[in-house]
Amino acid sequence: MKQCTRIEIVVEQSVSGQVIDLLHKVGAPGYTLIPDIRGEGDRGTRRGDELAGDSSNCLFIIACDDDTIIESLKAGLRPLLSRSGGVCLLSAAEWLRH
Amino acid sequence: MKQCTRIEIVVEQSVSGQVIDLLHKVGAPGYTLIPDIRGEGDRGTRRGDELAGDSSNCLFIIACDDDTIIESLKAGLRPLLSRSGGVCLLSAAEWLRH
Amino acid sequence: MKQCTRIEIVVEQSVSGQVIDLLHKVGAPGYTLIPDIRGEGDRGTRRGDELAGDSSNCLFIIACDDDTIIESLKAGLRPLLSRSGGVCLLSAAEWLRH
Amino acid sequence: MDTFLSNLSSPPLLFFFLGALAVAARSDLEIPNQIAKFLSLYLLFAIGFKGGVALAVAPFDTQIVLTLGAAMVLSAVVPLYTFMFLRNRIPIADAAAIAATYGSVSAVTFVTATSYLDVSGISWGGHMVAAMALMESPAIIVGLLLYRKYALTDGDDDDSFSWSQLLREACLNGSIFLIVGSLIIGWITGPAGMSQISSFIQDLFLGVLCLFLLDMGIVAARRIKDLRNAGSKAMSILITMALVLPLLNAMLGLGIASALDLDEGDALLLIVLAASASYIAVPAAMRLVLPQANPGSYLPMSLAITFPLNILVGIPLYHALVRWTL
Amino acid sequence: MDTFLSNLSSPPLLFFFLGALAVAARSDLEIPNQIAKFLSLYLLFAIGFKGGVALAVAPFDTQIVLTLGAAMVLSAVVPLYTFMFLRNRIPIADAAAIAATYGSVSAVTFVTATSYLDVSGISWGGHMVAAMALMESPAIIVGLLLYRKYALTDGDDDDSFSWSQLLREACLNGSIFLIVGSLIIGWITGPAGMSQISSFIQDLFLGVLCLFLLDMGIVAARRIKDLRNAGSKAMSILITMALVLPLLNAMLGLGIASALDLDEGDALLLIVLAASASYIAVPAAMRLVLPQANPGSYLPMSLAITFPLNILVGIPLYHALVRWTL
Amino acid sequence: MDTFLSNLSSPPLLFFFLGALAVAARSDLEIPNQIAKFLSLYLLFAIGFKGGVALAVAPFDTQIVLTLGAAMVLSAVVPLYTFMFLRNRIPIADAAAIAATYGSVSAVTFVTATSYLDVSGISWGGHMVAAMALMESPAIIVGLLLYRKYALTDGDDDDSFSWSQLLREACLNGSIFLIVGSLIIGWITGPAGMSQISSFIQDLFLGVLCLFLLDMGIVAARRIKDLRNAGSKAMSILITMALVLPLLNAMLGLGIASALDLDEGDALLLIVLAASASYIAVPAAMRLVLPQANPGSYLPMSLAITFPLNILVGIPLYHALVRWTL
Ligand SMILES: Nc1ncnc2c1ncn2[C@@H]1O[C@H](COP(=O)(O)O)[C@@H](O)[C@H]1O
Ligand SMILES: Nc1ncnc2c1ncn2[C@@H]1O[C@H](COP(=O)(O)O)[C@@H](O)[C@H]1O
Ligand SMILES: Nc1ncnc2c1ncn2[C@@H]1O[C@H](COP(=O)(O)O)[C@@H](O)[C@H]1O
Ligand code: NA
Ligand code: NA
Ligand code: NA
Repeated sequence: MKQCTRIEIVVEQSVSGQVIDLLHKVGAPGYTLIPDIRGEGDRGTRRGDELAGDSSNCLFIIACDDDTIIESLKAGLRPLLSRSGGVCLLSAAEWLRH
Repeated sequence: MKQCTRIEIVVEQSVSGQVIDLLHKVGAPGYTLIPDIRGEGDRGTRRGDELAGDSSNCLFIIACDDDTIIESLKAGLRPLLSRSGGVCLLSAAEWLRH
Repeated sequence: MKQCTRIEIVVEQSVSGQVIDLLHKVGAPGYTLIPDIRGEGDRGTRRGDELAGDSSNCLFIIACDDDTIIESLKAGLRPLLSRSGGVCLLSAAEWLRH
Repeated sequence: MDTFLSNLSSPPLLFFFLGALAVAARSDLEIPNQIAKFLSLYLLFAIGFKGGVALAVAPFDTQIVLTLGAAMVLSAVVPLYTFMFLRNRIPIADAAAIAATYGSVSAVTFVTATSYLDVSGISWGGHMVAAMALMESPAIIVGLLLYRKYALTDGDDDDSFSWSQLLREACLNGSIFLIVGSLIIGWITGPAGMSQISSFIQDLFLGVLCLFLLDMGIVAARRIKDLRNAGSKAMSILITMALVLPLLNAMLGLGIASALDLDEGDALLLIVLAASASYIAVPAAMRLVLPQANPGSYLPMSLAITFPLNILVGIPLYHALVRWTL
Repeated sequence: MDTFLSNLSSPPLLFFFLGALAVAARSDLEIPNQIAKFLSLYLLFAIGFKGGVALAVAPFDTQIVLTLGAAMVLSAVVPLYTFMFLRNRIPIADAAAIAATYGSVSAVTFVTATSYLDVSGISWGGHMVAAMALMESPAIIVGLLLYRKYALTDGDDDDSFSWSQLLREACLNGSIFLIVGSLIIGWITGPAGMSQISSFIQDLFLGVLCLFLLDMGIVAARRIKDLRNAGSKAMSILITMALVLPLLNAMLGLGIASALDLDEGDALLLIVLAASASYIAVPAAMRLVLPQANPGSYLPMSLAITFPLNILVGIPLYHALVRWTL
Repeated sequence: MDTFLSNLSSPPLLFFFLGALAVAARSDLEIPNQIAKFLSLYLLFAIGFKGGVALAVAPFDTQIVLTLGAAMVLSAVVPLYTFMFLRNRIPIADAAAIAATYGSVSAVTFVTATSYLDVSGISWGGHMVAAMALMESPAIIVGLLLYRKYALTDGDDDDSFSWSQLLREACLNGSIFLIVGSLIIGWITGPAGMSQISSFIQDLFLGVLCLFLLDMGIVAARRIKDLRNAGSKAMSILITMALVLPLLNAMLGLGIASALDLDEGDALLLIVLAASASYIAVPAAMRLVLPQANPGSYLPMSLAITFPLNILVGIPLYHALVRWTL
């Protein structure tokens, strides 16, 4: 078991590629992606019912134990979140190592 | 970064509308919804294979930093959970503000 | 409200049956399963685009308040994770009882 | 005997068996969930439209009106005796949900019966689709009224009840809405509309039904497994009911059909409607208006026992009875 | 008047109404998301292939080249005056996005118009599919250039802009790519290719369109609800624009069609292209190249107002105008 | 040469190119995952049923039995020499998985070859579908036995091995199950069953194949990109093998076909089966029975190199060889 930070990011589906690029850039050790989900927030309801994916969100989960990576990820996310909306939550977790 | 509570609710798909109504009523700042997922619990296995959605669950994630909202959400959820089943987990998280 | 551990497991879709068997064996009180999701890690990118499900992951969420169950679950998961990859995160949460 | 064998060797039914076999053999064969939903939407859309077009060319007469009325009465009466029989044997919410389930109908059983008739070259009236649509809702309402009458004296609380939600669930459930809507559109556009979309609606019908029944076979066999795992004493009552109720209700349907002097095809369809149990509209409604009822009881009954019983044995059996009686 | 009524009573449009009604009645009828996407891919694939095959047998002449050129110009000009009108009335990013939306086209409106022509027995040229494909991108580029010209002096930052991303979004968006690709494949394989897949492409077309418009009706009605909830002052401008712009643009299209002396079918299609507004390609591109714009403005306008206006009233109205003018 | 060009200009193959091009051009064109799965289920269902109906009218004779036997032997022998060649060059688990992959078959390559024959007007026997189904499993079993024989002396642990799981994966994998099941149902219902669902099964076949190959083109091109990113020394062996193995195996198939004196169509299909590599059943089985093997090796080989090689160049090439030899 190892301490790590669990990062959870919800953004709209169409910017998922930008988040992946960012994760590669900052050197995140991996991610899990739940695509095509729904939600509601300041920018209205995303019902997941539009063909262009405009009304869908996606959720990233990233386990990371490297603080510099986390900091650059946060720095890279901020402008993206203020442009396109979404949320990013961080919490502590234990990572079961095999 | 701001402290908040991360609320995670799993209920069966057919009551998702009731949860959304409740979230609106208590004034939750937003939610993310993962529809049509599976699970197993006291009420048996939900395989996600039925046309009426009877055998599917859905998952809500809500980030909230207002304790009164959280309390009324909990109060509103209890009867719903005892009627239709499901789980609700709460944990502390940090919310990245843009 | 009751203290519990929130366990989150990401494995490839094709071993989801093995995880379910393990959960039954160790006596987990229930689980929630998000099938057919994506991800990237040491074993490359899983884009969720293959017919055999080889390139998909799935995510389990388990709330559990029994430490012996958690320990046997962790013991059972380790070989599975080293064989097929994936991550397992544990964190503390409060469980809203109805 | 011949009818039975030829029914059992029709492609759709064989694909139902194949699905069940896949579960028994622990194969991982699966129809993706959204696809299964789409196949069912297609079937509702097609049968509704067909029925509407048929209505457009053969307008209402007294017998049709009587048939529609009888169908609604059937759907309201079946829950009454089902509930009365069950209410002291199992939890009262379950009894009400089962009553509603068996009073209502299964669109796929109906669709299978119409394709059985089509393949056998026996004609049937488009108004039978309307009859099916009309039978979905009354059972839900009667089931819930029974529950309220008998359960509330038992002290259950009921602050979440709302008539408007009940009516919405009973009448505006997605599948009911689509079949009624397609029926009306078919009726408005008539044969001219049909000529525009007939290859989509008619030529593909049986092929889609094959794939849909493959999925149904998979799901039904899984529910049988679940039932076996449950295996309590109450279960044996439920299984018996799931085998007896369709036959009983079929007899009632047969009685009405001969009283109304229906044609061979329409008589068979009315009986099939009586005998079939809902596994989409009613369960969906029950989760919202009667969440106290355990879906582990009424769903496996209708989906895993009554549905296969009807399509495998029931349809040819009821057909033989119709021939013998009329 | 007859044209209107016969248009309104065609199965696809009636299914559009049915979808809208489902939302109004709060039914839970829904087409699963991946299915809706598949139906739309099918329509793009089929119309593209059809257009390509038609091009293969009726090769390019001057008038076709002029039509294609005029279509592109139309798609670049409409955003100009739309933007100029809006830019001081609403946020500038929204004005640019709306301009792009209305300069571009809606493939489903086009498809509905072709099936309207087919059912009416009026011929149309395969190159109109190419015209549609060519009209998608210019509007996106013009819209963004306008934004950059007028917004940056206002002090907005713009470090995230990239021409390559803009061009990729404008020209390689999935739906544009599929329609252009299918057009080219249809053109390469010609009638021989068509004979291989014509039952798939032609016979199913109208049936698929019915189910797709059912979904569109549901989505459009939901957006109308959203609009009503928003209800600000700016909204009334947007709603007015969503009703006026298609008619204005249709007039421009009519002018060009009569200047080029197009045939009845092609003229109607050009007008429909002018009048229609994108709700797939442009909104998708805008979220990436102009995320500052509020999708709550341009999307409901095109999806919930202009789209129904065009398919319900517009097509027969423009047809009447074409008949009257040409 | 003509054969090549006419093969390359058939709609399904052009859509494969279009899919690959979409990835190369970084378009976001995509077929939703459940839809791709459904299209593949449809193809398995249709080809299985067709084969079964064909078997029902042309019953078994000695040559058919010999062909089926030869097919199974082929599927067991190919893994042997593939493994022997690879086992000292790459990790032993990877060698075993690649051996199984190439011993087994690709249903879509087979389906593409049958439609190539149908379009060329060359007949083929329904038993070839049975041959395909029989070739899926032996390779999986042989591959795993080889691994156990050679790896365990190397000290690998193996407590997770279970024969029952192996056989279930090898024989009851969803796609094998569906094709065998549809074959048997087609064989039971015969031409009477076919007449009920032929528009669904036959008329739509090529159109569905177009959309499915569009998806395959997208997925294959993505895997090529992944391969390029990996780019190790071992990779060059793997790429070479992915190009050489199909040709080698095709020769073996050709030898058997001429030894058995098969007809033109059947000979081509046997060769295509030999040359093709599994990318559904075997990879799925390997993840469960041989998780040590790296899916990043065998999957891109079969999916991104061997599959396109076979459908683009292989089929007409093997056809030319058949014509030249027989
Ligand atoms: N408080 C919240 N809790 C959970 N998810 C949220 C919250 N606020 C926003 N979201 C998600 O983020 C998406 C975009 O949010 P917004 O930019 O606020 O519209 C929404 O559609 C939700 O899926
Ligand atoms: N201990 C648990 N951990 C995670 N999810 C659970 C747990 N128990 C129940 N669930 C989820 O909640 C749904 C309903 O639970 P139940 O009412 O216990 O049948 C299940 O289908 C699961 O998806
Ligand atoms: N650091 C991480 N954070 C979140 N998910 C991960 C991480 N690493 C791996 N995963 C998930 O686990 C799957 C298998 O990981 P791996 O075995 O490392 O390839 C990936 O496809 C991801 O979905
Ligand atoms: Na009934
Ligand atoms: Na336009
Ligand atoms: Na092979």
